[in-house]
Amino acid sequence: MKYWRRPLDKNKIKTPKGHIYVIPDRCKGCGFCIEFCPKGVLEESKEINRKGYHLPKIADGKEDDCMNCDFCMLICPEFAIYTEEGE
Amino acid sequence: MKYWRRPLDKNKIKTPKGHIYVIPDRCKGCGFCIEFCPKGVLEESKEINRKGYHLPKIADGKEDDCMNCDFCMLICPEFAIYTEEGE
Amino acid sequence: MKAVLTGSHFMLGDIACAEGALAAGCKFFGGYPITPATETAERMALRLPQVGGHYIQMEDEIGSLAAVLGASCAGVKSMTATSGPGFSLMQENIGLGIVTETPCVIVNVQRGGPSTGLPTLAGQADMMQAKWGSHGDYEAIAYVPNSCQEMFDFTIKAFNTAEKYRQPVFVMADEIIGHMTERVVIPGPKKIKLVSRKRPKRKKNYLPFKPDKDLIPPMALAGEGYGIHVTGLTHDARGYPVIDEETQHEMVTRLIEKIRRHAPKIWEFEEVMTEDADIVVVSYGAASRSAGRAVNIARKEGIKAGLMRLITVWPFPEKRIKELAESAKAFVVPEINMGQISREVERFASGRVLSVTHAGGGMLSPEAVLQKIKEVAK
Amino acid sequence: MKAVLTGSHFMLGDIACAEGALAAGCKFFGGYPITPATETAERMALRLPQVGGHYIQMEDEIGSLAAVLGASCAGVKSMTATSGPGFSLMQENIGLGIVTETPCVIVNVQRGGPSTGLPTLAGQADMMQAKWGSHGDYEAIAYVPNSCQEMFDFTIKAFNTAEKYRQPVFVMADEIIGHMTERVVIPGPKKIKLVSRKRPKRKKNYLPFKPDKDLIPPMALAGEGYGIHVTGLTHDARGYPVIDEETQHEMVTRLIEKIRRHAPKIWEFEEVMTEDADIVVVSYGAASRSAGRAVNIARKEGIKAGLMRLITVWPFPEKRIKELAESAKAFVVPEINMGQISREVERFASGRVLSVTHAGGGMLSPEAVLQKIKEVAK
Amino acid sequence: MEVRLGGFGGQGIILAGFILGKAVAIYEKKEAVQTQSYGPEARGGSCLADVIISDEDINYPMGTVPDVLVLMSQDAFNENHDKIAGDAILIVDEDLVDASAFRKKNKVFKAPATRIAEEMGKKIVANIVMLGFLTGVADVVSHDAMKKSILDSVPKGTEDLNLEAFEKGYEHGKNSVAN
Amino acid sequence: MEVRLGGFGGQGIILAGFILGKAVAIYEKKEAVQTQSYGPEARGGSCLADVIISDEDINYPMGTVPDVLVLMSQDAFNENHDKIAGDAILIVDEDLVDASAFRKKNKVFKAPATRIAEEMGKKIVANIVMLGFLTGVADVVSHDAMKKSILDSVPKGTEDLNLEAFEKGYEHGKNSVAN
Amino acid sequence: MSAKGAGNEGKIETVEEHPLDHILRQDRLPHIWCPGCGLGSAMTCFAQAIERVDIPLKKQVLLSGIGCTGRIAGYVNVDSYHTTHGRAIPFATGLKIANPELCVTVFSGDGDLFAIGGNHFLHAARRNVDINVICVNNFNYGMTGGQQGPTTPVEAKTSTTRYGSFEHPFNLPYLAAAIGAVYVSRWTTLHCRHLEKSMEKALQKKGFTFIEIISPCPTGFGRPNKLGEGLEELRYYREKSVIKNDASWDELELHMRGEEPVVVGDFVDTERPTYLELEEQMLRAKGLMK
Amino acid sequence: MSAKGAGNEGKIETVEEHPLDHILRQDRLPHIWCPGCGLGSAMTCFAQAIERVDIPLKKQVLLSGIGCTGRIAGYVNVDSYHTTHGRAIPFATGLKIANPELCVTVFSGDGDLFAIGGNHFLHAARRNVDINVICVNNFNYGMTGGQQGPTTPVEAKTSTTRYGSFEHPFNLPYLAAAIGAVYVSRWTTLHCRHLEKSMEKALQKKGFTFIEIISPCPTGFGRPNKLGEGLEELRYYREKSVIKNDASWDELELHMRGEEPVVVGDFVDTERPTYLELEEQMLRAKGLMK
Ligand SMILES: Cc1ncc(C[n+]2csc(CCOP(=O)(O)OP(=O)(O)O)c2C)c(N)n1
Ligand SMILES: Cc1ncc(C[n+]2csc(CCOP(=O)(O)OP(=O)(O)O)c2C)c(N)n1
Ligand code: SF4
Ligand code: SF4
Ligand code: SF4
Ligand code: SF4
Ligand code: SF4
Ligand code: SF4
Ligand SMILES: [Mg+2]
Ligand SMILES: [Mg+2]
Repeated sequence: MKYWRRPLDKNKIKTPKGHIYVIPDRCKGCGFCIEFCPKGVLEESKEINRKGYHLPKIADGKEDDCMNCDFCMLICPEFAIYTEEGE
Repeated sequence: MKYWRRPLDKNKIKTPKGHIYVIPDRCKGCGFCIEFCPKGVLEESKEINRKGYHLPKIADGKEDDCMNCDFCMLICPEFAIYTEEGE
Repeated sequence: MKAVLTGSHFMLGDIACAEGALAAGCKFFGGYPITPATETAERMALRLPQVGGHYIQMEDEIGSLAAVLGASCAGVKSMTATSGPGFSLMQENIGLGIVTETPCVIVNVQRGGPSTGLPTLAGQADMMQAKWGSHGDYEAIAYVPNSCQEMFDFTIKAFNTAEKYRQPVFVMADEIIGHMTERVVIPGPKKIKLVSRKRPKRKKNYLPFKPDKDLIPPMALAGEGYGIHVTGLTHDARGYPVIDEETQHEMVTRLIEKIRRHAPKIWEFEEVMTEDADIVVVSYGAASRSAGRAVNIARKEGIKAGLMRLITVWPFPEKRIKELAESAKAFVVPEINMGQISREVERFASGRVLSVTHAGGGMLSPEAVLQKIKEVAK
Repeated sequence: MKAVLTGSHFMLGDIACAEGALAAGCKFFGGYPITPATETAERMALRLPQVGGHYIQMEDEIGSLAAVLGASCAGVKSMTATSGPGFSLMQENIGLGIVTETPCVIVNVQRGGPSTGLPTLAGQADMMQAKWGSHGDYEAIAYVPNSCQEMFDFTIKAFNTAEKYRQPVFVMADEIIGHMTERVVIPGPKKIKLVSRKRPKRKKNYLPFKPDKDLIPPMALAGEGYGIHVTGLTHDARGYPVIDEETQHEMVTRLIEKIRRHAPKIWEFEEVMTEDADIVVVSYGAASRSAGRAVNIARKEGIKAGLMRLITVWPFPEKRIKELAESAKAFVVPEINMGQISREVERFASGRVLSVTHAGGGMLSPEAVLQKIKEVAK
Repeated sequence: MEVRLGGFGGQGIILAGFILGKAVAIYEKKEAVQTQSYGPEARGGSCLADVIISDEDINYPMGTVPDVLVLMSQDAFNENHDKIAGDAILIVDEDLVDASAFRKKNKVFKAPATRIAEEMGKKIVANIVMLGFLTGVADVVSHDAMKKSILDSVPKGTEDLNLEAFEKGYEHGKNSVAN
Repeated sequence: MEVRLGGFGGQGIILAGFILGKAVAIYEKKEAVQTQSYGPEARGGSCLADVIISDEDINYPMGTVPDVLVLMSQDAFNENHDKIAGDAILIVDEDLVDASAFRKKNKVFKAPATRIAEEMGKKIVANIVMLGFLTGVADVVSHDAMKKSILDSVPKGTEDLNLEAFEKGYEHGKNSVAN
Repeated sequence: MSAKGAGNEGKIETVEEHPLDHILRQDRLPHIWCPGCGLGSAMTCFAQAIERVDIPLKKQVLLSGIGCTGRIAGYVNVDSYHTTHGRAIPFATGLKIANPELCVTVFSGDGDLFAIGGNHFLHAARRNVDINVICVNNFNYGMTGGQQGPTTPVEAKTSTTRYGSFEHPFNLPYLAAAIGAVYVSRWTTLHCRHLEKSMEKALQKKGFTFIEIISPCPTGFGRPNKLGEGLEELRYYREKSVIKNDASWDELELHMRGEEPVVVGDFVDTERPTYLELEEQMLRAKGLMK
Repeated sequence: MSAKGAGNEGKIETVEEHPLDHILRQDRLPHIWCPGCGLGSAMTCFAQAIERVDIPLKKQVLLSGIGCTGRIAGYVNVDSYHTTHGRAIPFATGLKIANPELCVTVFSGDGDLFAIGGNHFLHAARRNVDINVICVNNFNYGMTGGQQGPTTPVEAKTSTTRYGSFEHPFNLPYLAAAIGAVYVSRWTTLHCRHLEKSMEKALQKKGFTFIEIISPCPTGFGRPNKLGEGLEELRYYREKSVIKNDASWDELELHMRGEEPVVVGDFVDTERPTYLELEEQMLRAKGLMK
């Protein structure tokens, strides 16, 4: 049962780079993906969607930092963001 | 909490003698008092009550053995037997 | 804080109901939240501790009513408030309340049913359930408010009637009235007439279920030293279970007669222009506000319509309906259900009753009522 | 062991009920013991494992009916059996069964009520509860057996009707019939007509609550790959919750019409000497055996009495009662309750209905019925 | 024809009623209805079984006054002995019932059912002994039908015991009538 | 006279309706009924409050077509903008609602309620700002009655804040009419 | 006390009254319980306990649900409420909160308290409502004729488990302890003295207490399961029971077969604020109570 | 998968579809949950889990009772039953027994499962019915507007505990373990990855499994209790949560105040025969099954 003992914020597995996608009109601007991305890849953008919420965007200088860990996808309550293996 | 640890069948406290009373028509002959009297004072009598049950009686030679421990009273399901401090 | 908030208020129906209960002396609320009755519970949770009472949120509606009955047996005026699904769950213990003659008030703020249905929208489809929902024969008492003021007033009435006749009494509100806000005028405490259950005068020869001439037995409370036994089994005057036909006959007929004999005092209704009416509209609760408008329009159009608005739907005011049936050509019965109380009217006017139905989820339109009035007026 | 015990038996009513269920293909019983329905459960516990079915004793009656509905959704014919207190507890889930259109059979072997009442003695006072016990509007279907043979036969009918119309169907027995032993003749399995719920033909465009022309939607089962959603909330043809007036109207009226439109096919009753009857005795279940004797005696004494014995009390056979009301002078309605189905008769014959009541705990005496017949014959 | 059997829970009174009813309904092709009454809920205590036997359909199924009354406990005797028809017969288990309070003119038979059963070493078959006695004494049901019904109704492996009990009771019954 | 207020849960729409109704019913002694509609059960989402105001008894309490329609969310706008009387006025929160889809001839007012509230540092008082705007723009209720009603209805300690919000909204409203 | 008749050899002196008679409703006796049933013993212990504790009888209230055990409320001569099946605990909760002066005891069966009534038990224990719950566990539903219940051991025969029960039964003391009962014990009806003392303890203790009484039910359980009559079932307990106050929860499982012991004892005795105490504390902090 | 639009600086590439879309009923979205609610996160984890395990979607059945959480059955695109309040477990019990091939999960709220539904939970766990129960604990009844429930911490403010709650809340993992659940774990919605794995585990495990998900409810719990919006509540969990699989039951109490930790982890993982297995065993012994 070792698996379960892996602490939350130590996903240090070597993963390939990730490519991030968002479905803008689903986002409700909860900020979960932004706050809890283990690599701090995301930040709030100025842009708002049809419902009036601020979408996440990639933070300056973090363009290559996503490690495709899926965390943003899992925690997004709106099925609004996910990643795929990047280059 | 020592009290609770006193084993069931070792009521060796020095008690005065007991005098036994029975309310004949209540008895249903379950035999509890007879079987579980710690001093074996009681046995089944030939006598039957109005309902047709055999009452307990004092076993031969046990006339003075009752120690007024109350056990027969507590276990009797019919409120049919009890003891009092005897001579 | 005061129990009676004397003054003029702009108040939600559900809250007015809670304030009515407090004004009636209610000191115990056992409840389980359910839309659209939650605001009553929430108000009681806020207010009861201010007046020395207790609010307890039970694990479900079955437990809620059980706790309410228990508290009432301890001598405290008690109530619960729920909606359809919770009312269904309370049915078994309603029977217990009836048979043990335990006063309490059960508020049902009706929503659309059946089943989970329309939690936030209105219905009046639990009216027959109020009479027939528990197994066995019994008489129900149910008040039906049609304004926020009546949510206040009728909750007091319900407590008084429950105490007087020693049985659970229903306030059959609906989501429209419960979730509406209107002016509610709360009188001074001295102006509010309160009734408390009859109590035994002495212990000697007291039999807990031996009625006085009015068929109501005085009630001894837990802890007073009467050594009473109270059971949901068929029981005799001592309260002891006796499983036979005779005791059953005596108990059930007395419990039923207890209400039937006093029905003329319990019946309440309001009549508008019925004296000369050819067409009597019988309605209650939210629906009666549509009915009222329809009757007014009909009169303006020269149709002799009148309104009999039921305040107590149970016991059903048979006597008055019978009288009206003698002169009226037809009855129109608008309800926010598929035809429930219309069936009661039919019992006294076979073939002359038109039902105006609505499956629930909104207000009955005055036009629909008017149309039926016109139909029969032809 | 066989599911159908073909042959002649001397059998307890409750056991005949269980054998009827098995003959109807029932493979799941979820129950909770209660006098006087326990023997049905006990028989199912013995027999179901012999025929590859499952008996589960649930923690209460609410859970029992929930399990029965769940099993039915998995495609298995399912039932439960209870008495008044348990029937009261089932009311909320009866509504769920109605709204989700889940076929199942609920047997109520009625005892004396209200509340715990008379556990070992008979009553028929849950008849109105069968129609009105759950909140909201719906139509009920209830068979009422008056012999052990009918305990067997009507349980099969109940399963067939439940499957056909996709809704819970009641067998409203009573302690007298349930605890009576008589000859029961069980036919060969091939002679027993069985009905199974309609099933969807293809997945494409299948909407779980879109009815066919007969107002009944074909039923997809759990695990078949339809990806259905089933809810107790007001829902549209997809089964999705939609909380508005229109959807409510559509859903509730269809569910009600589903039964009303087919009522002429569901109605069953038995008439004896009603053709020329001045006085029609309307009765059902155990009471109808007293009624039958009373009618025979009345005829011998020259009174034109006839018996209409209801087999389905719900839907109430209005049409036939209306017809009879045209020729009959009066109706006499004997029931082991304080007057329930008599009220239904009154709707079609105001003022001409005499009720013969009994508070429960025993059989209605034929003499009491005869006396009322004579009273109106004068 | 109405037969009432009375006793306490555990004596097999209801089973006895069932066997009698079944003998009539299945093996004599007459009509029979058995009803019963219990104490609180279903947990035993005193109990009664009524069997109505008729050549025609039995509409009203409840016993009124029995033509044969069989009582196997004092309680059952106390509560039932005076509710019988004028020409009915009364049978009591002589070791369990003191019938001295019976004041009517009816014929009374004292059956040693429990004693016979005890002598057989199986007190539990006293009900079957009593059925034998009843068959021998009263004109209710044929010996043959009862035998078949008993064989159907008793647990596998106890058939011989029960038939023996039945025959013993039957003989005693026949003798009682002869006397 | 019917006023409909629409927005989403958390904006205080129901409270705004309540304050308006109370101002009328208690401080102007007219008749007022407030009704509301919710999402599923009571858990927020979009909501509407309707206030009917009359000099006579209000029998039928449901709104039909509003004379004043105040919308504070896009959803509320989408669902309600076309259900208004011919001579009604429409008020929208200009930062939350894009009213370009509105095609009718009615007079439309754009209130910066949320913006003003944000400027005050308390987004939560946007509803009170809007009430002020409404009072300034439409002939529904007196400034004085509204002030009293607000004082009654807001939490202790927030009276000044709310009154300020109300006054700001009121001024904006008056100005809008003047323009 | 009564006048006593004269005895003769062996024969016990016969009398007409019993010293606990005033605790019972004489006009309802004899009770309905079967010969050899343990319920009468349990009731005697309870009668003795309520007589011994320092709480006036008129302040004692006894409640029960439906079942053989449930009939006890009808026999004990204190204010008593025989409620609906499974609902004695919430009824008692309302009663206690409405009048905190009362000493409130719920005495009912395993089916009543743990089948249909299980949820109320959970919540009352969680809230630590100051009531005492005494459960007679006879491994079946006696009243309805001996069906399986939530305490029926695996493999046991009942009228609804003709092939043997295939449900794991509850471990009642563990359940009670896990939700927070402040006093938990278990005895058989053979342990009358311990039982009586436990009852005294429970009656006097603040908070939610729980006593499980294992009791013979010859009619519903003993006979179908070859434990025989009441006397034989008690003999079984004499042989198999072990007093072990520090037993692990596992040891408290009841298998009722083979060599498995029946562990009894006093398992929990602790303190935590009751529902009413916490209410008072909270309201006082808000200035709502002085 | 969808065609993807072109991105520009910082802006994330926008698309129209999500890889888990086929697991959801698209025609019912957006869901009704408030912004910042944790239910969407819990649902995503569940969607991922049922997609990953080796059980065909058509053999999966999802049930719920009534509540915000209860709506989940309406969004996930498998056969799903939205039953009455508190009754999903017995409904699931019947369904599973009638068709043992199905993989049956009950996903519902703390109030639904442990207030009104508590008894069914007890009995299904006791019987070890092979179903999975996932409970979203948001410390209140969200759907009805934020009232106290059986998990509301002492002192917490809800719309029915305006002076602070004075009831001890349940310790759900302990309760589940004490009755015999074969797998018990607890996570917050912040522990999405652990949660998703726990769900996979539960879905594949035989017997009664239980997962508690602690989830932000800004509307009903966060705001009234100064935990703020969903984001802030999650920050609180980041700070206070501790993974501790071998935690003592005491440590699993949730106080939600002061420095008390929120202990999460995987607490029980064991085996015992399921209801259907024991049934089979018993009937086989009697020759009723081959
Ligand atoms: C709602 C309801 N369901 C079922 C019953 C039938 N019933 C009466 S007592 C009982 C079980 C009693 O078992 P238990 O509590 O263990 O008591 P015991 O008789 O074994 O002492 C049942 C199921 C009832 N009275 N009410
Ligand atoms: C019988 C019944 N009683 C009450 C309700 C009202 N009700 C709906 S959901 C709910 C509680 C929901 O709480 P929880 O299960 O914690 O779900 P949440 O909304 O918090 O996710 C209640 C009391 C109901 N629908 N049915
Ligand atoms: S996949 Fe992981 S690293 Fe990449 S954005 Fe999402 S959370 Fe951050
Ligand atoms: S988690 Fe989802 S909803 Fe929340 S901000 Fe990120 S994309 Fe938007
Ligand atoms: S008091 Fe004790 S010693 Fe005396 S007879 Fe009774 S049990 Fe035996
Ligand atoms: S315990 Fe009581 S009933 Fe049993 S034999 Fe002794 S005296 Fe008789
Ligand atoms: S059935 Fe069992 S519990 Fe009930 S009285 Fe008889 S022996 Fe006692
Ligand atoms: S009320 Fe709470 S649980 Fe319900 S949707 Fe809103 S945040 Fe989520
Ligand atoms: Mg029991
Ligand atoms: Mg919750």
